[in-house]
Amino acid sequence: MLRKLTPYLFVAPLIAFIAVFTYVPIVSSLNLSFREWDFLTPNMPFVGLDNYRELLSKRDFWASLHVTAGFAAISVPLRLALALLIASYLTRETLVSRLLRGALFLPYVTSTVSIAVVFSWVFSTDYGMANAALRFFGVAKVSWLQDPTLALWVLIFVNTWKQLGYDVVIYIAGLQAIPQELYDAAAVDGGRPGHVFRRVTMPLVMPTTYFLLVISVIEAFQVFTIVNVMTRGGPAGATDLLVNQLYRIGFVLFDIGQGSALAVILFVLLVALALIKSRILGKRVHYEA
Amino acid sequence: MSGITLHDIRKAYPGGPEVLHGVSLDIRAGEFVVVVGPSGCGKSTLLRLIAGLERCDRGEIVIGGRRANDLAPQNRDIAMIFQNYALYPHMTVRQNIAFGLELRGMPKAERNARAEAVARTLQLEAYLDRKPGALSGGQRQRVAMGRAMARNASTFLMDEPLSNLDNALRVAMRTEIKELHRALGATIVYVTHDQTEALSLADRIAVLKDGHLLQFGTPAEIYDTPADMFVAGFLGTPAMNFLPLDRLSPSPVPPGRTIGLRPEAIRVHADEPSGLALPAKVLLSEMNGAELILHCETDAGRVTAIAPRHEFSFHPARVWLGCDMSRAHVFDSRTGLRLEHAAMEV
Amino acid sequence: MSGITLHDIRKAYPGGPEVLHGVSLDIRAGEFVVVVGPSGCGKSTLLRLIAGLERCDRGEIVIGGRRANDLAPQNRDIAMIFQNYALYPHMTVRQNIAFGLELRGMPKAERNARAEAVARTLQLEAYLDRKPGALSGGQRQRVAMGRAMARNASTFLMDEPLSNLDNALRVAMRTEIKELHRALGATIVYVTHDQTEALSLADRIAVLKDGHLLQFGTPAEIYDTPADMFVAGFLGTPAMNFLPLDRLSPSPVPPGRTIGLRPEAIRVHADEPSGLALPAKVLLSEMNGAELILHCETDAGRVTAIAPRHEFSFHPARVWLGCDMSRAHVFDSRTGLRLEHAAMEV
Amino acid sequence: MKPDNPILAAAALVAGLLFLSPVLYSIFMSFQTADAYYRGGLDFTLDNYGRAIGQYHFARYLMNSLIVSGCVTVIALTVSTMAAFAFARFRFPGGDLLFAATVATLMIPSHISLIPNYLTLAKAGLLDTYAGLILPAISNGFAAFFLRQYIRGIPRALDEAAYMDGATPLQVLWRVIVPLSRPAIFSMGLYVFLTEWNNYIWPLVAIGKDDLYTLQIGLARLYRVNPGEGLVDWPLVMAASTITIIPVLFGFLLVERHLVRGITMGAVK
Amino acid sequence: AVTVKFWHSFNKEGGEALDKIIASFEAANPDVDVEAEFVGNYNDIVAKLQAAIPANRAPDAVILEVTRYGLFADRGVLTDLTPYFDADPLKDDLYGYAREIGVYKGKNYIVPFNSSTPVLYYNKDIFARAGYTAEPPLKTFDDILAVSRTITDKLGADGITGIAAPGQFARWGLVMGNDSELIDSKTNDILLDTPNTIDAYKWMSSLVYEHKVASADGVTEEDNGRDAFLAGKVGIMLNSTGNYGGSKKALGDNLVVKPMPCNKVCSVPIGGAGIGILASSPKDVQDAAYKFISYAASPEANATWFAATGYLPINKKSAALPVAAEALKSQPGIDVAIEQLPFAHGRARPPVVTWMRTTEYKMWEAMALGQRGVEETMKDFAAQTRAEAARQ
Ligand SMILES: Nc1ncnc2c1ncn2[C@@H]1O[C@H](COP(=O)(O)OP(=O)(O)OP(=O)(O)O)[C@@H](O)[C@H]1O
Ligand SMILES: Nc1ncnc2c1ncn2[C@@H]1O[C@H](COP(=O)(O)OP(=O)(O)OP(=O)(O)O)[C@@H](O)[C@H]1O
Ligand SMILES: [Mg+2]
Ligand SMILES: [Mg+2]
Repeated sequence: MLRKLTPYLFVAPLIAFIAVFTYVPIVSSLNLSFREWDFLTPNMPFVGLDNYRELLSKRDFWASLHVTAGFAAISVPLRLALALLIASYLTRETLVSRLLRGALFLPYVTSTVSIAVVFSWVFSTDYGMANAALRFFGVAKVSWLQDPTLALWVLIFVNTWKQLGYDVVIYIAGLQAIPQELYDAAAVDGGRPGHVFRRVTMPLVMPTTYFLLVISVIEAFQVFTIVNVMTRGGPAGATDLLVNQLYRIGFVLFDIGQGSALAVILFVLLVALALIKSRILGKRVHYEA
Repeated sequence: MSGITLHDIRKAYPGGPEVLHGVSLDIRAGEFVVVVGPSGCGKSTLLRLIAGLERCDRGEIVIGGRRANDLAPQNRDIAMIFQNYALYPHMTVRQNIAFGLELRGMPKAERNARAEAVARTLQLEAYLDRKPGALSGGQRQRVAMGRAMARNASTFLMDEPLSNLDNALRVAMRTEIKELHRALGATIVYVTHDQTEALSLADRIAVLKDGHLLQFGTPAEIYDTPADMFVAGFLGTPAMNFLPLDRLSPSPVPPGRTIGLRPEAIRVHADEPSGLALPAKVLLSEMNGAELILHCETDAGRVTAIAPRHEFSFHPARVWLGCDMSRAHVFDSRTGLRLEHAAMEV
Repeated sequence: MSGITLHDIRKAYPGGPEVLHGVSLDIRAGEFVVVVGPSGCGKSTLLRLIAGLERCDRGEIVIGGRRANDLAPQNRDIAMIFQNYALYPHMTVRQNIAFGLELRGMPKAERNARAEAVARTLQLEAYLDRKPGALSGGQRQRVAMGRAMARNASTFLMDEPLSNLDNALRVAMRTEIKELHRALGATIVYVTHDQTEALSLADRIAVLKDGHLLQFGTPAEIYDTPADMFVAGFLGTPAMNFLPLDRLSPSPVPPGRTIGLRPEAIRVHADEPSGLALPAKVLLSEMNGAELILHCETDAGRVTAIAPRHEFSFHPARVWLGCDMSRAHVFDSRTGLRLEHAAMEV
Repeated sequence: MKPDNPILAAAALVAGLLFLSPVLYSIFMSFQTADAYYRGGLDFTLDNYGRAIGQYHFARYLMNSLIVSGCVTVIALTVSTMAAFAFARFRFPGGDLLFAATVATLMIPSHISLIPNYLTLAKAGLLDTYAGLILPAISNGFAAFFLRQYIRGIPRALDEAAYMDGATPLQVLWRVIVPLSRPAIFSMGLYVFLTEWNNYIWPLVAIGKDDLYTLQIGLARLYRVNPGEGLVDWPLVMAASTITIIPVLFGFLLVERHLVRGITMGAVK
Repeated sequence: AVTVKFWHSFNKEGGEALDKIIASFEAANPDVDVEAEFVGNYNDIVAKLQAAIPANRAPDAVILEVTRYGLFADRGVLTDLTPYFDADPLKDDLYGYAREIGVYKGKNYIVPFNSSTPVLYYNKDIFARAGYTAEPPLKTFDDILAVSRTITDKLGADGITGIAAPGQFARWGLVMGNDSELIDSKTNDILLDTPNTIDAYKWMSSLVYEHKVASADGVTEEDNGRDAFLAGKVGIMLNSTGNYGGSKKALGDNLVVKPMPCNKVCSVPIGGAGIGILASSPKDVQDAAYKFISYAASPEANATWFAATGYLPINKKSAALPVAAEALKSQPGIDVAIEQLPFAHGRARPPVVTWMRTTEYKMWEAMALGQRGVEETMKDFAAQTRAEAARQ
């Protein structure tokens, strides 16, 4: 009897935490999304799909979705391409490559708030490092974070700067997992480096690429800290990523119903993204060694 | 088809000690040479030097009469089969076989035709569109072979190509490789640490130890006249028994000699026979099909002997070991080197 | 020391097909039983059932006269030695040996004393404070043995304990295990898929295939009177040759018979000898020390034969194979079962 | 490790420094007086740190961050290791489902639970407490998933040997699995600690008391609610930022390899 | 002793003055302990208060901006202070405009503490460097644009711009100066899309986007505009009179204060905040809290506050006190706001204002940074606000 119970006892604490803080909230988000509430009233009337209807009819929502998709569409390929390129140069176990890997990885473990603050300075108009560099080359100063056309690029840059090290480290692991013999075989067969990279390296790190793709798209849809610290979604909504909007609707405007509706939409979106990607890409990435 | 001559090759990996200490080998065109030796002795390194995947520090590599030290791997007209076959897991069998040709810029139709021709010879046609993951060990081995054959190279290098197969398959693949050699007539340099493989496959065997070439000769030469105790002990199972000469012989003999007796040169008797024979206590008698393998303790040391099982229906406890001294080898105990014609003196 | 009786044991893993289909075995106290069979035939499962690590679906397990089906592993008085020894890598040799005693609540001083006593018997004293990672394969094997011995169990189960060792060490360890068995007098059930090991170690061998027990007998019985073609082919190297009887005999014979001839029952002649002999084309002659292993093609099928090398200084291309029909086995081609006394009829 | 070409090494070093220059310069800036910074002079001072720690409570924030991240790490590792052991070693009805539910937390954006968790903890009276920061952070299946993969790599025979030696499941976990998983647990611990250390959105909504601000919140507020006269007091902000970075930086230098290994093991498997 | 938890929005000069007031209150009332906490600006306070309600961690007393407390009054979060107020002699000492501030649907919910109107500040030194020997006219939108242009043209190379982008309070004032409103103070009608409102926004956005006489920095972060003015990087700033103290300290004699421009009419909003008491607090705490807020509006406290910050006097008796008199004498311009009072007006405060003001920032950014047309934006904004008002 006890023997049968053993595994349940072992998983119970974790499952309890997960249930209370992850799964129950999904249900209550769904519930709240059908209600009208601002935290202040004692009751929360049921309003059906009103919150969804209103949210979806808002320009803000679509703008935010657009900005978020743009953020992902630019930053994810940029990160992956850069990371693969850099990783291919850093696979060798030399001192220099170790140091560079460390340098690249450092931002990943550094606090996002610190990075956001530091880059707020870097891209501040009058005293920032970026404009100092421009001045050095005789270019007029730029309002990086006040210009709606630039601000998103700045955030993409900062996010890439922070995450690149992670991608590189993962790629290095992926590249190192490719047996050296495959390269030896290609060398004996007479491959030019570019050709071998395209025909051997790229397909073989495909599982890694896939992994990073999933991770970084999911991440792109959840970026918040740098937005909150650097731009608060501005200027003029140019960096109003979904989670920032969620935060604003929920914890600034206190429209709990709409905030929950947005949370539910975000949830559905991410789950759908994950499923679609595994459908499309799944077929092309799995080899047995 | 071209011969390979290595002349006093030395090699150290960057930051490491020297791994090959001046190896010279003269491989004839069309010959099947097996390089054997214990793990870490430098076999793979030697092969990679020939392939051009590593550069040697000293010495000369001549392939087909041309100095090849500075040739890139792809210009040496060599095909290589790696230990794990190094098949590209993301390519089909067809693509794997054709990849070498693709790298050399052969048009697609042509190289596929060639891949299919090769696959036919190797009876792989049915698998042309499978990926390596969906093949058995033996099939993978044949794909690796096919990839090398497609290139039409004059020389094949193989690094322990059978070490990942199970025993039955290994025996079967040996036969195939040997037949292939006969069919292609190419020069083959084959690395293994399995002495059975070496004896059965080679035209000539090169025995390597700690980066030194100990002996280079036909299997029979190596087996019958091993250059030293290491070679003698390394090839043949059960291994050769080594006994100090002075413990064996009642009469005074020169000191510092060791006698090597292969198990088949020892006859097991239940009672004391005539001629030189050692009384022995049987530590363990292992039934091995038609034979018993007897691990015995004698005054001269441990000895392994083989007895036909039908002569000993029981597991004997004490036996006499008759030694056929005409088949004994004599070695210098200190240097381990074989002393020619010394055997008869006993 | 206690016997083990298995009665009609059946076992399926959850959600899988049946793995053992009614195996009955009667292991006597103090006996050394080896279970052999190809991979996946259920050997490990059988052992784990005896150990109590799995529960059987049907049938009865009796250990030392007591029904043990519902006993927890620790209450069966059984010690087990796992394939990779399963030594705790984070504990010293001493702790490894004493761990079982610690779990049973033995005071520290006492259990350490016991661990040291066991280590002495196994000549492991010098390594008591090392961790398994710093031991050689053979030493690890002895620690595993020591861990089992410390428990003073009456029965030892061993699951391919030598499969990870290299060839030389495997031979040496066989000797040690056999000696240990002699010294302890415990019942040992030993699983392997290596036929050499089975023949050399066992008092009795159980041959398993696809979850069925094919034969249970002494090595000699198994080798000399195999129950069917599978057993006959599985034990002995090179494997027994199987030839259809009607192709072999010029006179009319009953149909559906297969003759089994071990290589040692075939003599290789350069010219046609008297008696029954098949002309053969040599596909491959493998040099194997003092012998040549000839893979031949005959009218009756492929045949492997052994010839003393000194009789064939060259690699022969055509030979005659003289068959000693008195040593031939006769099988029913369809069922594979051995037909007793049928051999002489030819 | 192989030696390097010195020219290449120098170039790489420069590239690395350039990459990190914003952070390096921010650290340098934190030792400048505001005056010197705005006028472009050089004037070394520790005053910024004094003010950040004293006037702006960064000592307190540092302690809060340490307490919260430390507790999260210890609790998360404990419950995750236990669960990982069960998932790796037992087959039990519902086990696959529970494991799937655990792994799925990796795909579920934590933001969906922001509002409900706020309400839950409000109801429990745990907002503005350490517990309010700690408990929701445990609800992450990554450590359990990762450790399960690792434990599956430990030969099952070791467990079985222990069972045959008479161990209970808890003994097997504690005496065999945990010691053998130490590298993985360590890597995971670092990862969990770091993640919690850098957590932002949850403390942002869950904590309204200065006493309980973590470094991240404290820094964001210091930067946002600009305390300087006139323009942002960048040197002060950078001092606070440096205080936020430094513990991680040192930790990172000490254990980079473990961390990297932990992260890559999780990814590549 | 009773402890009163009090959230406020004053740091720097304001914070110091408030501390002084609290200290003297506590000295006079040893049985009350006021635990004051600086929470952030008016927006932050509203957000934090709202978040605190379901968590039961609201304070006992809180500073609320005059247009935004309606939401909390409406939802029953604030105590009706009418009984206290009616019994308090203070009632008669307050200026009429100040009394009106606290009334929502006929009941008193907050007692005024700091009142303000927007005023126009400029930097005399910058004007001089731009070539103005005498003060140019600063009455209409065109006047101000012209001056801003001159300054930007002349001094742009030194990093100086003409004007700081107006903050939300000033924007509201400029709309009123253009003879319009955001929300009708009597009917609560939404006037965001009336032509005069739209024109005012067009002009304001043109400062940034079209004419580039105001830096975009001040658009995304309102305080940046003020900070730049304080740092001597901006010629003109339209901002609350509550900034007088800080500006004086930063610019000294270079600071000049003028009334807000009167483009079509002269009209300014009355801003600032009052202190409310939470309905959830126990009665004895509420009593103690009221004692404190009554004191905070007393002549002594108000005079101290006025002198330190430049916020309007709300108590008729404050101006007579020595601190205030001294300030009026020694700090030129501090009286400009007082002089504007005749044409200062209270604003509507239905619950939707809170939402509208929070949303206005984004709309303003979009217009000022040229992301959306003013007309279209304001119409959309008006429609959204009406929908939101209907929901509430
Ligand atoms: N890339 C390398 N860098 C440094 N040392 C190496 C490298 N490759 C091999 N070595 C060292 O060179 C020696 C010879 O290695 P090699 O691989 O040639 O041995 P081998 O005979 O092929 O052994 P095995 O039978 O185990 O494959 C070994 O001591 C090995 O450690
Ligand atoms: N835990 C398990 N769950 C499900 N099926 C199993 C499990 N263990 C073994 N099997 C299956 O049971 C059959 C017998 O397995 P078993 O391990 O007993 O074989 P074996 O004879 O020991 O093989 P080997 O020589 O490869 O170790 C195999 O088909 C195997 O796939
Ligand atoms: Mg090798
Ligand atoms: Mg097994």
